[in-house]
Amino acid sequence: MITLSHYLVLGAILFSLSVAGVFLNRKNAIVLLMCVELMLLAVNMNFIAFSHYSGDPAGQVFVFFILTVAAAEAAIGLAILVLLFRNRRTINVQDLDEMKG
Amino acid sequence: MSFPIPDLVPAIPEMFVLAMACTILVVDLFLKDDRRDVTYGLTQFTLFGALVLTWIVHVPEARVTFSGSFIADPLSDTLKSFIYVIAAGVFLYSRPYLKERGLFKGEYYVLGLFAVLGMLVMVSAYSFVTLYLGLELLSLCLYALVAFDRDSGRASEAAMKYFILGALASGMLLYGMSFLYGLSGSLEIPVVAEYLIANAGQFSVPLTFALVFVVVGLAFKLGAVPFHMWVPDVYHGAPTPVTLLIGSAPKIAGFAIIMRLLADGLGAMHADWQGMLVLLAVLSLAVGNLIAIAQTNIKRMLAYSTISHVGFLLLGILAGTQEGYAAALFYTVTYAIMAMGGFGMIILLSRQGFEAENLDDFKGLNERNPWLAFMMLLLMFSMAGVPPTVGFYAKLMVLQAVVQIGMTWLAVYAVIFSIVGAFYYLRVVKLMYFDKPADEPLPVRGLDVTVVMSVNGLLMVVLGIFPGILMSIAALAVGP
Amino acid sequence: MSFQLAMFYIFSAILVGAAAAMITVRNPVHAALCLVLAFFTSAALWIMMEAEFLGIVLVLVYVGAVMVLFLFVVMMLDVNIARLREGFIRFLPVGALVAAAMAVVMIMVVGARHFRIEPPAPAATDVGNTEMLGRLIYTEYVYPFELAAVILLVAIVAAITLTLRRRPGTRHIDPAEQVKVKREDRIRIVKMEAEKK
Amino acid sequence: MHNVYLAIVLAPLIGAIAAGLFGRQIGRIGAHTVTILGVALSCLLSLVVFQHHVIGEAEVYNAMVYTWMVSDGIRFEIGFLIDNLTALMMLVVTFVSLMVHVYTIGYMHDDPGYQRFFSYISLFTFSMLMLVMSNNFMQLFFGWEAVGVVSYLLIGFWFKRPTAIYANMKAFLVNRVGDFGFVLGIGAILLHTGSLDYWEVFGQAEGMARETIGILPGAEWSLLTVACILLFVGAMGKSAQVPLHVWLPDSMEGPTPISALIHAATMVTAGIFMVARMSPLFEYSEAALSFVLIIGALTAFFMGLVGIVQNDIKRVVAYSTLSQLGYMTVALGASAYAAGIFHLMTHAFFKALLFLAAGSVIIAMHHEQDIRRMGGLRKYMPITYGVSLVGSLALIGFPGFSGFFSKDGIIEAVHASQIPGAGFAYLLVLLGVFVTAFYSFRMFFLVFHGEERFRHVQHDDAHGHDAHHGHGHEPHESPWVVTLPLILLAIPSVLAGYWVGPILFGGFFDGVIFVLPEHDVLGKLGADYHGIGGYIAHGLMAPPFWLAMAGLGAAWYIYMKNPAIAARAHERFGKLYELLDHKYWFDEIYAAVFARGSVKLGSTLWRFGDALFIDDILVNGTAKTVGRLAQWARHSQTGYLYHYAFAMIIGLLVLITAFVF
Repeated sequence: MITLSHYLVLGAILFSLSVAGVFLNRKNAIVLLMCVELMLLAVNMNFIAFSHYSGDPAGQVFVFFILTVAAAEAAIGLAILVLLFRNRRTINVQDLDEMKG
Repeated sequence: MSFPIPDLVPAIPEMFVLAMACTILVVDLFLKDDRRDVTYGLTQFTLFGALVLTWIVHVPEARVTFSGSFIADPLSDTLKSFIYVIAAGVFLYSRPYLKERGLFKGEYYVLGLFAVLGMLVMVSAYSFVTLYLGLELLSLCLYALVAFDRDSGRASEAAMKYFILGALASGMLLYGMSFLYGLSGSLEIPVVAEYLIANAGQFSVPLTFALVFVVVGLAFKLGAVPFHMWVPDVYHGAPTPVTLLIGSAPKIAGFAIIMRLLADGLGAMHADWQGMLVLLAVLSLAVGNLIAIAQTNIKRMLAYSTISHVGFLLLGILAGTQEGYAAALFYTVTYAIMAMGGFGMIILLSRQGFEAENLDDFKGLNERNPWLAFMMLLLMFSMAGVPPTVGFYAKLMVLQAVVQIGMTWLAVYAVIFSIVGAFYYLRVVKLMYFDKPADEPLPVRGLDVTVVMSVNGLLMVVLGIFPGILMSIAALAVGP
Repeated sequence: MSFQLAMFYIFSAILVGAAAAMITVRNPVHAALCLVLAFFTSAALWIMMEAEFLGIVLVLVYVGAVMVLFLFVVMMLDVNIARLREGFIRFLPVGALVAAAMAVVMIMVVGARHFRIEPPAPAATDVGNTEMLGRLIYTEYVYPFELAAVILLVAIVAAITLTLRRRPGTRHIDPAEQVKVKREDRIRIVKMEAEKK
Repeated sequence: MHNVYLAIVLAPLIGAIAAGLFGRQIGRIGAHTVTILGVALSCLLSLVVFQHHVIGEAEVYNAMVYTWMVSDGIRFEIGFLIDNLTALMMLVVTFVSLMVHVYTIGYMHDDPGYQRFFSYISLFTFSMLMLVMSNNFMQLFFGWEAVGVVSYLLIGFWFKRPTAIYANMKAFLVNRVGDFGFVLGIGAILLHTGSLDYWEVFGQAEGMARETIGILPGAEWSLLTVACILLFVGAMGKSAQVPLHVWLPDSMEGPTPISALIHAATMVTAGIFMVARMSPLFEYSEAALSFVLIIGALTAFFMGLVGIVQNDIKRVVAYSTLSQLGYMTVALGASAYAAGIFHLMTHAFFKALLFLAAGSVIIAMHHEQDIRRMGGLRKYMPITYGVSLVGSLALIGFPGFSGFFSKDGIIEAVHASQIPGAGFAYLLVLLGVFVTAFYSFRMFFLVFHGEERFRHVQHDDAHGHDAHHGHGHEPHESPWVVTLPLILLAIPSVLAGYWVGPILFGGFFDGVIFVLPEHDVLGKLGADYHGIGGYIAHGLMAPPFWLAMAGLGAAWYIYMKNPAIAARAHERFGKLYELLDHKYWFDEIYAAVFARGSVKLGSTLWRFGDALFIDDILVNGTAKTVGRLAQWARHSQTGYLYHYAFAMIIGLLVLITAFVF
């Protein structure tokens, strides 16, 4: 039997992977954006699992909205990325250190 | 299938702001560059109209509508009013700066108004869905605004950092919410609260686990250590009008979601989140005040000062009493006004091709413009908490709340670090009054900006002498 | 092991593998494709949980639009792939350690007995998943729905504001101006004295 | 009378605002007219109040003016408590302030910050009056901080001098230490009594004395003792008692009128006033009284010693102020509050006089402050000379002058006191009399008598740098705006003392200052008091008088006789630097003959105690440590996105492990 726990563990693994991706990736800012997408996927997995196992559709509705927001977020994130590339000619995360201290 | 039309009246201010934002978006397309002031005027009209509407539809009782996802109560109406006023001040300060740098575009105002709308949604959120959507609406506008100066590498770097970290924090908040939903079976805050009260005293591990994620998400939005790293870089890199926007009104909205989530929704778990907030507050006070001392850029300095103020704000909240919430509300509003004045001053002193963002640019301000120097002095004194300014009073109230719950050591700790913090604020005063000015001429500013800055500065003293007004508003908003 | 459980493990394995590959592969195009794979398998898992609509939306909107946007940007920016992965190995140990610690902690919580809930019996209503969501979204969740619309609008405005460039050097012709041209704009009648021989 | 009290406070405030905000519009004359009118009105009304309360023996006035806020049943109010003590303080503050205002017209004549200066000193007067007239701790604290802020602004008035900036930072930091104690003290009182009102708190003093709190595990202290000592720490900062005295000598970087008004006559005595006002609290804590007594005695003697080695005219007077503040503190510790207040009053007059006279000398010497480069000014500045003599005699306690009555009262009171440490304190204050006389007249002789050394300096300066401007013409007496306040201050410097009977022994402070019967030393002395004549006659036979005479004589011998030797040496060698050399050698003789040990101790204490320990380790050390910590901490903000994310994850993990498991 697939229990709720199965899905939650899956979500936890995805969440950890996406978080690891954010701080392991030191070169390419675009992969950071993908990590954010992955993180939202993990969250959605949780919501759908909870929704399914409790028989309450509200969680699915929330996922619908999260997907919408994630799409909007991707658009703005990519716009910022393009802008960054135009200004700096690089999207290397290690080069984003003009401001510190 | 029949569906009753929800009661739309409580949401009239939001609807007005949305309608006006869309109108302005369209109107702006047809305006020539030299007529851009129309956009600005419409924006200010929107804020004013929303303020009026908020109080027209205001009733003393709490009203819940849209199937439990929206609430209008004294807290929301009070916080909304402060948001309108502060946003109006922000737009007013920003105009000359934007004009001088070719950034005077309709998008700034449209995105700004959408950000205001996001804050309004947050303030009135009564379910996780609306809370999240409001938060994202605000954040997305802010991400875009930070990168608004398209030719600035620093701005786009700051936007990138803000965006990635902000998304990370949103993800954590959502992850926490998913568990709260899974355990309580509802997305609505009052239902979650009921579930927790019914299960008081036997909270399972997953519940505390969810709470940690929620607290982390909120701590990031406020900028509490160790989730503060975005604050200095974003404040520094963003164009000053955007820094002004980020640094002032969203703190009020942040306070609102903390009230809704922690105080209302998770109030039964107060003992658990109190410990977490203590840790965050202790770290914020120390890190914010210490690193601020080492800064030479005033925007960064104010950013670290924000972090330390967040520490104070958290002190009020963690008390968990009505006095504590009222004190935190008082502190938040005070801080928003102070921050508006502080960043506004940077705008006032900047001119085309020159950003007055280094501490040295404030040298000898007293000789160049004694009145502005005096206003800055009041603002700095208020941030440092020197009596009789309102900042002193705000700190006092928070400390009182903390002492009342028996955490005297925390109050002493906060006092010690606010004394450390006084050093860097007074250094600005010292630079203005005792150092030789550079021979840079000051830009001439319009009457509106000067008057508002004077009001802003004098408010520090007036509210400090008559804190009763603001105090009773705060107490009323938080409730009995 | 039931068929469903087997399917779950297969999809989960692919999903985790794709996610892990996404954060480790060298080439951003490959990373994007890994993410696409992760989305596909997630969609399958969601459909197993009777969230058919969301599964389909994930494929249509995410794979079909968002990931294409990603790929588009990756290719447009044309960054030097070889340089992009330097030093990855150096930070891997500490990063992997923290990620593993995090995963362990989280699994300890979510794997607990508390969540060992059996799945409910398949819903026996005549209302499909899509219709149910539709009803909810347009009634109870109409306020969030409007907000989602505003967020999309903001995304459009922001993306255009940030990236639209009007190059001053480009030559473009405005037909309206061409139509409005009057004779006086183009022809100048000059009166000259007749030259004397 | 309600409106009169309000007018007294508000008149200087209005003046300050007018001169401060509209200084440019109303001009220099407008600025000084408006502020002087304000302070003069205050002074006049203070006289009325004095007449009303002291002579008319009116009821004590205690009323609230404005309720600032009420929180948890604690009322934060602005109110006035007017009794004999307040009336006396108001008169002293407004009178000295008025004199200083007038004097400033002459002293600051050429300064570009003229209007600003007047605004500040009027603001100061306002703050000081608020402090003095308060009927609750909140307002007391407000006044306390406000005078501190103005003082801070004024020390740094000449902000182009780096030394002035350093001095005002130092004053600010040291005062913060004191204020910290003060706030904690008020907090302790609030904690127990739940009130900030003086009378309500005083009514519960006995109860507080019985209550104990555990500061350290196992050590239960009386709450009242802790509160009193904390309050006194505040007084130590403001009234510059050892070891928080270091800011006062440096504060002389401010203009001289400020030194007279704030750093001699009024603000620094706020601590003394505060303790006297709190007498109903301090009386119940013998430990606190003993603490006060010993701190005061240490200050009185050791600061006097340091005064001997100073050469800057203002610094000599500054160290003398420290020493005299020590005397007042000693009186408080001995429960002779009336004697302390009496000395406060006489000291305000004669010390303001001395400072303003020093200022007059400084004007005449074109801002030269080194007394080794003065001398023989008697014939050029007869009025300044005369008033300085009066001031110095009053300071050393010469019979018949005001200082004699007040200081003698203190010494006798300490002698009679049974508080632990009184014997030690008696010895120190007695020796202090000798030291006082010595440094006062050393300065007096060096400035007004002997050779006109400034003429030689002129030659010395002529080559090298261009600091010789103005040395070309003779020193001359200052204008009337300067000399008039001097003369007006000289009168009370002599006459105020004759009031000794009523103030010390006549029940002047009955119902205002509270003394337990077993501490009532002044009562015991009062039994032997039979009029002014007897008092003076008694004083002529007591050791303090002879010690003072010895000090005076010593000063005369060393500084009056030596110039003759110096003159001969000058003839023999004929070179300026050798004359200076002689002078240096003479200091060595003086040290060897008279007080090698004590002077050395004095300067060593100054060097190690002040300069090394307090300045470097306590004040600068803390600032440096914090600064270094800040520099180190800012490296945590690396600028790298992945480090930021990493910090967030670590924070999340820490929270989970700390709170979930």
